[in-house]
Amino acid sequence: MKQNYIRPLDLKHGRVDMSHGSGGRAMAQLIDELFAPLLGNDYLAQGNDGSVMPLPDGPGRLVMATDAHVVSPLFFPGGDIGCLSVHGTINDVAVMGAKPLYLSASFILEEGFALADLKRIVESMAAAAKEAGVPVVTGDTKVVEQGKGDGVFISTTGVGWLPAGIELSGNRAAAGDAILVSGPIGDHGMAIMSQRESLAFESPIVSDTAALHGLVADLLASGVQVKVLRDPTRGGLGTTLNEIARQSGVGMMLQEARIPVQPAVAAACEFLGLDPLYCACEGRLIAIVAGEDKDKALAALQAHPQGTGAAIVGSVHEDPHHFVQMTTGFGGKRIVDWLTGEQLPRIC
Amino acid sequence: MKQNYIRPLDLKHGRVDMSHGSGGRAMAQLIDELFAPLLGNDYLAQGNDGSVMPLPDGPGRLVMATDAHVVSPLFFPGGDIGCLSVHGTINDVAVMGAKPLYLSASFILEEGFALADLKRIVESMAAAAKEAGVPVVTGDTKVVEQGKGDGVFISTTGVGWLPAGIELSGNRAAAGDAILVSGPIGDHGMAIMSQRESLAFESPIVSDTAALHGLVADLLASGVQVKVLRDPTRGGLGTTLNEIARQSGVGMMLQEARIPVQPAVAAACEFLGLDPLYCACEGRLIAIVAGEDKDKALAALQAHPQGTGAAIVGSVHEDPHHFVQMTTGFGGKRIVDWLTGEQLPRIC
Amino acid sequence: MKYVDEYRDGELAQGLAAAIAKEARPERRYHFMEFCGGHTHAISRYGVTDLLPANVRMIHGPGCPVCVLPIGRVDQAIRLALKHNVILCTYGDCLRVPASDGLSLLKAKARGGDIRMVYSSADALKLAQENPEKQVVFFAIGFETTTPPTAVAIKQAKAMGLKNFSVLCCHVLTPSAISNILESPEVRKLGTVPLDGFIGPAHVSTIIGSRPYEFFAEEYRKPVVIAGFEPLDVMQAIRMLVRQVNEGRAEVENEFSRAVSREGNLKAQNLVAEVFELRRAFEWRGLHTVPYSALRIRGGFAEFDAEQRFGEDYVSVPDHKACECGAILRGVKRPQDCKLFGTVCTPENPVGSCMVSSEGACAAHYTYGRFRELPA
Amino acid sequence: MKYVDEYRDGELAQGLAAAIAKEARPERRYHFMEFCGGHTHAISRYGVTDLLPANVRMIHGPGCPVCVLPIGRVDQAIRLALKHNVILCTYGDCLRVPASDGLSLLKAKARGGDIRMVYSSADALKLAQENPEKQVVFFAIGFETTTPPTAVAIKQAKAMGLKNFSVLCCHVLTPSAISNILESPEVRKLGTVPLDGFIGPAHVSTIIGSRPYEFFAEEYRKPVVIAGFEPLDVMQAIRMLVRQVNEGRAEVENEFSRAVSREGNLKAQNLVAEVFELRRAFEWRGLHTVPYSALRIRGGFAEFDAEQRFGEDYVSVPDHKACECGAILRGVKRPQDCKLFGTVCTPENPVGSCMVSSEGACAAHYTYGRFRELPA
Amino acid sequence: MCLAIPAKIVELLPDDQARIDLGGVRKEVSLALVEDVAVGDYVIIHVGYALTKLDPEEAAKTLALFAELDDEARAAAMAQA
Amino acid sequence: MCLAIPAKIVELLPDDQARIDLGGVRKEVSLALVEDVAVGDYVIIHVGYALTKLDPEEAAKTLALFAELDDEARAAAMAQA
Ligand code: SF4
Ligand code: SF4
Ligand SMILES: [Mg+2]
Ligand SMILES: [Mg+2]
Ligand SMILES: [Mg+2]
Ligand SMILES: [Mg+2]
Ligand SMILES: [Mg+2]
Ligand SMILES: [Mg+2]
Ligand SMILES: [Mg+2]
Ligand SMILES: [Mg+2]
Ligand SMILES: [Mg+2]
Ligand SMILES: [Mg+2]
Repeated sequence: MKQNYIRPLDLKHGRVDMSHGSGGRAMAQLIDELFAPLLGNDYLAQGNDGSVMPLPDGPGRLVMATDAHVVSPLFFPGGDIGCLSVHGTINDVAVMGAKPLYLSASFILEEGFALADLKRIVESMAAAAKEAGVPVVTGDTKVVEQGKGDGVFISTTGVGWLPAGIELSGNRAAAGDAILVSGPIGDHGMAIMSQRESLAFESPIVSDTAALHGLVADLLASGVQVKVLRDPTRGGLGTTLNEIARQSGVGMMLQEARIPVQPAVAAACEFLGLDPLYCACEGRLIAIVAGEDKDKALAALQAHPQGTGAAIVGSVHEDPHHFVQMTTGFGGKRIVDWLTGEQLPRIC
Repeated sequence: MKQNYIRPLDLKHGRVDMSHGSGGRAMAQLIDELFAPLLGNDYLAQGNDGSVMPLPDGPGRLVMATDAHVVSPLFFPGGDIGCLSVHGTINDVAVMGAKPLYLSASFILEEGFALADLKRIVESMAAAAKEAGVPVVTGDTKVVEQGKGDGVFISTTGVGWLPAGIELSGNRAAAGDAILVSGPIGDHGMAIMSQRESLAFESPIVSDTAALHGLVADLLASGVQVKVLRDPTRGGLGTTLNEIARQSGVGMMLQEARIPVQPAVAAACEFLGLDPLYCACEGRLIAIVAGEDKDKALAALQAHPQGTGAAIVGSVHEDPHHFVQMTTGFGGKRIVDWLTGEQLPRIC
Repeated sequence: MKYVDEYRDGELAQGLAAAIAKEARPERRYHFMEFCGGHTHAISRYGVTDLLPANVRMIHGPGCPVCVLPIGRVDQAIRLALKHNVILCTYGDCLRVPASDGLSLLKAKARGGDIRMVYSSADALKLAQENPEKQVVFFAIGFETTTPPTAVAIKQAKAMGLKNFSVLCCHVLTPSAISNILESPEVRKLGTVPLDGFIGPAHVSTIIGSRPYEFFAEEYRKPVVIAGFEPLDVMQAIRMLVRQVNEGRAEVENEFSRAVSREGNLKAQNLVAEVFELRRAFEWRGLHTVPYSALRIRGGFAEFDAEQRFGEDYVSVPDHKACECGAILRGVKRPQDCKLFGTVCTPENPVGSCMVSSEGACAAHYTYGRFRELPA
Repeated sequence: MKYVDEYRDGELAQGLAAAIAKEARPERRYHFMEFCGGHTHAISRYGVTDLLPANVRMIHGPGCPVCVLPIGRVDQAIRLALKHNVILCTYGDCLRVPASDGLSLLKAKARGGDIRMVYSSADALKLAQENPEKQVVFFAIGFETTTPPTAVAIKQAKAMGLKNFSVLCCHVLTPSAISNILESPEVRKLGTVPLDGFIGPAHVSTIIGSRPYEFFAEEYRKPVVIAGFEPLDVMQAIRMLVRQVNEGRAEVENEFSRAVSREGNLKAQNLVAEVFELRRAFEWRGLHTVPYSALRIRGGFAEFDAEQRFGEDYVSVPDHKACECGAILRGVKRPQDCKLFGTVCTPENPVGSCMVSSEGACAAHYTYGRFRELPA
Repeated sequence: MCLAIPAKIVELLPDDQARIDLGGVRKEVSLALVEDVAVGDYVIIHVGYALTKLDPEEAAKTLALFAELDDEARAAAMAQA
Repeated sequence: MCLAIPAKIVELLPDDQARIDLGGVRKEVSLALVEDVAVGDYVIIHVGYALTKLDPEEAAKTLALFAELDDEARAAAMAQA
């Protein structure tokens, strides 16, 4: 796999900085150079949002995915850390093609956190779990001293059931495939941004946070040859596509004009000098499907209430450099690179 | 289920304080009055360290358990947060009688944390996972700003496979059962204590942190009628037995003289005015077995290298108050109550 | 543990129990007050009550420094933490003592107060050295045992010229509390609290010696036996008290002679005298305002007196109406006589301070002994 | 978005591209420098290069405030944060600029520095009001566009009587940088940097107006077209430059007339003049020390000058030996001419400042354009 | 860094502040650097300050210039597209 | 709160400090409140300070007292156990 960063991590004197959690190349490097080699096993090496493992019994396989949620602020337009922590993990199970079954939740509470806020968060979590039909079956709670946490962190883990025959993975994209997104990008990231103390702006933007397993099930049921599914969270569409391009060893070409972006998100990006391609979604799906099936895939997505804004945004081709490129709305061409550093505050 | 706390949580003006994470009654109340009713489902209601759920296919069931690890200091005699986070979750799966299969790990890193320390921790985690034969198959990493975390928090989730026929639960203890522990108690809690800046003392105490699924497997294989298994972590033996007494609706009688405590642990407790009954273990097993099988159970535990220090420490009887009582080494009787507030610093 | 384990021996306990049972006259009742929380704790923790005959009853006294701390003192500490933003250091047990407005130091900490548990006054001093930009206040509570270490810390702070260290001094005096109980109407006039003798303090006495108790023995004709905090010490002291009662004696006897002399620790006494002086009056929980019953920091060390430095005066606050801590601390009532015991008031949500420390009568009874009242 | 979307229209772009292709004479090459990073960014972000004929080449100029910031200035800011424990506020792009000892503001933050990203100088002021116990320093960088907001903040701080707010002033002047390039041996004597004209700043010009460029057009016989930062603005400016070259003219033309006048914003100019005065000299990365090329805070506002308040003097630090930022900023080299480009130096691990901001020539080329050099 | 964007004044606020709108996003900015702005005006916003008013007539003129292509160029453009 | 415990002095340290041992646990304590202690002595430790030396002879005497039961009491004890 081609490395997109050159200087190795300084494991002697280096320190964690904010960029290591940004979803960009610095984070990928931390995983590739520290976590993966040490914990190394075939499941982790799949490099997907969820891992697929066999069970002692039967042909069905287990999918397992985990996410730590450290979003700030805890409550944001369209959601809060509670429902987000349910959606974020269900989606990582769902994009493997699995049916999400069960969730676990571990809470790290900061001393002094208001119980009323905790209650709102757990209520939201419960409602999200109920709506998704995926119960939180086990949990844990720890309390840390004030100044050693930030209100509440929630780590959720999801397990799902993957029937025989479904094989999705970030390394299955191939030349000729089409790239789709299920709706406008960047809403979640911008909903969070609008609440940042130092940036605060008023906008109609609400987070797109949602559980996607229903949409995924419909897409899979449509008979389309699906190669890769992924939710463009931290790092946004741009970084997520770069991850897939690297995993699959391919290049991609996007059409900027076809990428759906809500006007308010585009406007907020202009204000802040940001690029919607790197703004997180928490309820959007990237689907890479066989080129011949792209219209069928689009129709399947658009038929679902969560996919009405779906679009075909690009295609996959051969490229030894694994570049994700884009024809700009202006008519030129450019690279869509990995996110550098920290474009966004903590959003998931 | 009898409530051992009377005043309801103040969900309007109350705040999280350190006692809510201590493993004692305040934490039980937070779970019973906030988490459980909101997230309510039959699996969570099992009230065990891990939950048992069916799978779409076959007679085998899934066990899932999660723990947030926020131990301070991160490195302590006999271990570190890395191996602890593997053992702690494996044990919660194992005490359900299941074979632990896979782990997930979510890391919350504090900006500024030394990469060299992170590497040591992940190495230790990897070694523990390898020794236990339970791979970390998926993970997540987030970074929070300095002063909003504490070096590193690790939440792990484990899944295990529970063959048909094994039914262990905290609500299965019955009058006449015997209570065993697999070795001396309180080592982990005291190993942590000895490192606390304000208490620091020198001692030969090392944490007992270890994965117990091998010991559990041997005990189950011995043919003993096992009712309940649990690892006495936060809150120690005293609190864990109270949890089980409440779940099962029984009383217990311990023999203080039979409870194994290492001399150095006893001495450190004297110094600090603590009770070893409330000091955490991270590699000890509580086993509640049919009274008639107690010697067989003791033999099975003692035959395993992790159980050489095992002992029969008490028995279960009927008691509408669900008191855990103890005949003191001195000859009197007393209650062994739930832990109140925070006896220990963050230990798991 | 040498000098510890021998004093907890279960077999010797059986022997002592038999001796007490034999010596206690069946026709009469014996009421002894253990002054100290340390004894209360030992009695509960080891189940000593089970080894005593039914006609020997122990009454818990006011010797728990946490229990006698009035609400207003904790309020003062909380104000220092929340209003003056000091680093407030204190011994662990103080953290949960209920204060005004539903607060406690623990809850004040959850509201942002920088409140630290320390093991020693020396740790508080160290915190002051390590945090030169912050004011560090040591919330000093305790009887004569705990006062000398505070004196040492203040002297060291002065020697080091520390400008950010001070002490909220709440040190109190054992003999004043004993006098107060013996002078109380219930004991002296009404006789509603029968009191046949005292178990005298263990560690307090290592400092003040046994001599101060001689006055009580003589003046009030009450036997006093100074005893160690191990359960065999307590039983032996009970046996000695039974004997004194039986023999009509009222003397000071010293069961804890391995650590307590008649004179006490003169070096410690001198240090305390150098740094502290008597307060004219001090409010105790349960005993109200007791004259000359506590210490304050002498003028020469005024800069280390947190009350002076921050101008946070003590404001008296009445206890919860239904809380019987006061009566319990005077030996007039037992925990189970309080309507709130075990229902509204539990160790998790203590209403009164006696439910906080495991040396408090209510907490000790709740945590270790409440099975005795309940039908099986 | 009105006044935005119209200037990004792809169809109009095709028309302009065709017009440029037609007007550019095939027998000659055109070399234009876009002075501003804003233009550099627009060219890369929208792929403008793909719409230009091969004989029209754009040269990136030194108009990126992050790129021209010398290492020593970032060092100064880091010392304020780590040594003086101030809250150091700065615009986002500064955080990753490499400084001495392998540090950057981001890494200094990870080492405990209280470093905050702000959107506006007004936010820094607010932080000072909200943290009266801390010193707040605003690390002010930028050209004439960004200077007036800093002036407003300093005037407000004075009006409010703030005692904990100051500014590390690194504001620099556009005309000085242009002079410096035009006076450079490569342009003036050696002719190794062919320069047929300038695209003049968009937002800087809203403040200073178009008049300052008239000197360059006259004195150096270089055409200047002031252009907006939208891609059609850039293309139109290129077309206008091609025409001037073809017609042998060297004038100041204003493509950005919707926002730029000849005089500029007099109110802003007056505010700047009131608060700031010329520095005798200032070190720029790449251009070395340039006389009268930057501003410092006037004596009347000295208390708000962080350099004076903390006595942290500027210490010049040489760039990384192999880094070609200097030559790139002078238009002498291109990013791909640097040996470190894309190997040792990447946006994650920038060696020079041109790899930091997306307006920097190296970062823009790496992030948006490096596919052009590689075999497919 | 000289990032700035034209936005419409939708409300004048006390203390020389105004609320502006850009594609549905609203934000409070300072008018300390400009004079005589009214609701409905477009201003160029940079780091929370309006730098200057935008002249609608000049904007229209510039747009018109973009389209001012001779026939040959237009034909070339068509061929290319 | 008056929690204190006898421990053995195993090392005298500068600044009036000593290292004590209790059942294998060692800790540094202050000797500021006591005089003439030597390695091997037992002292009673409270909040990090030695309060007093422990007298081994008196300790032995007290222990002996505990066991000083007359035959009748001993018999009763046996019956009870
Ligand atoms: S039970 Fe509680 S309220 Fe009642 S006397 Fe004891 S401490 Fe006070
Ligand atoms: S690639 Fe890096 S090292 Fe080379 S000139 Fe650009 S910034 Fe400097
Ligand atoms: Mg995940
Ligand atoms: Mg996710
Ligand atoms: Mg994902
Ligand atoms: Mg747990
Ligand atoms: Mg915080
Ligand atoms: Mg668990
Ligand atoms: Mg566990
Ligand atoms: Mg457990
Ligand atoms: Mg993740
Ligand atoms: Mg910290």
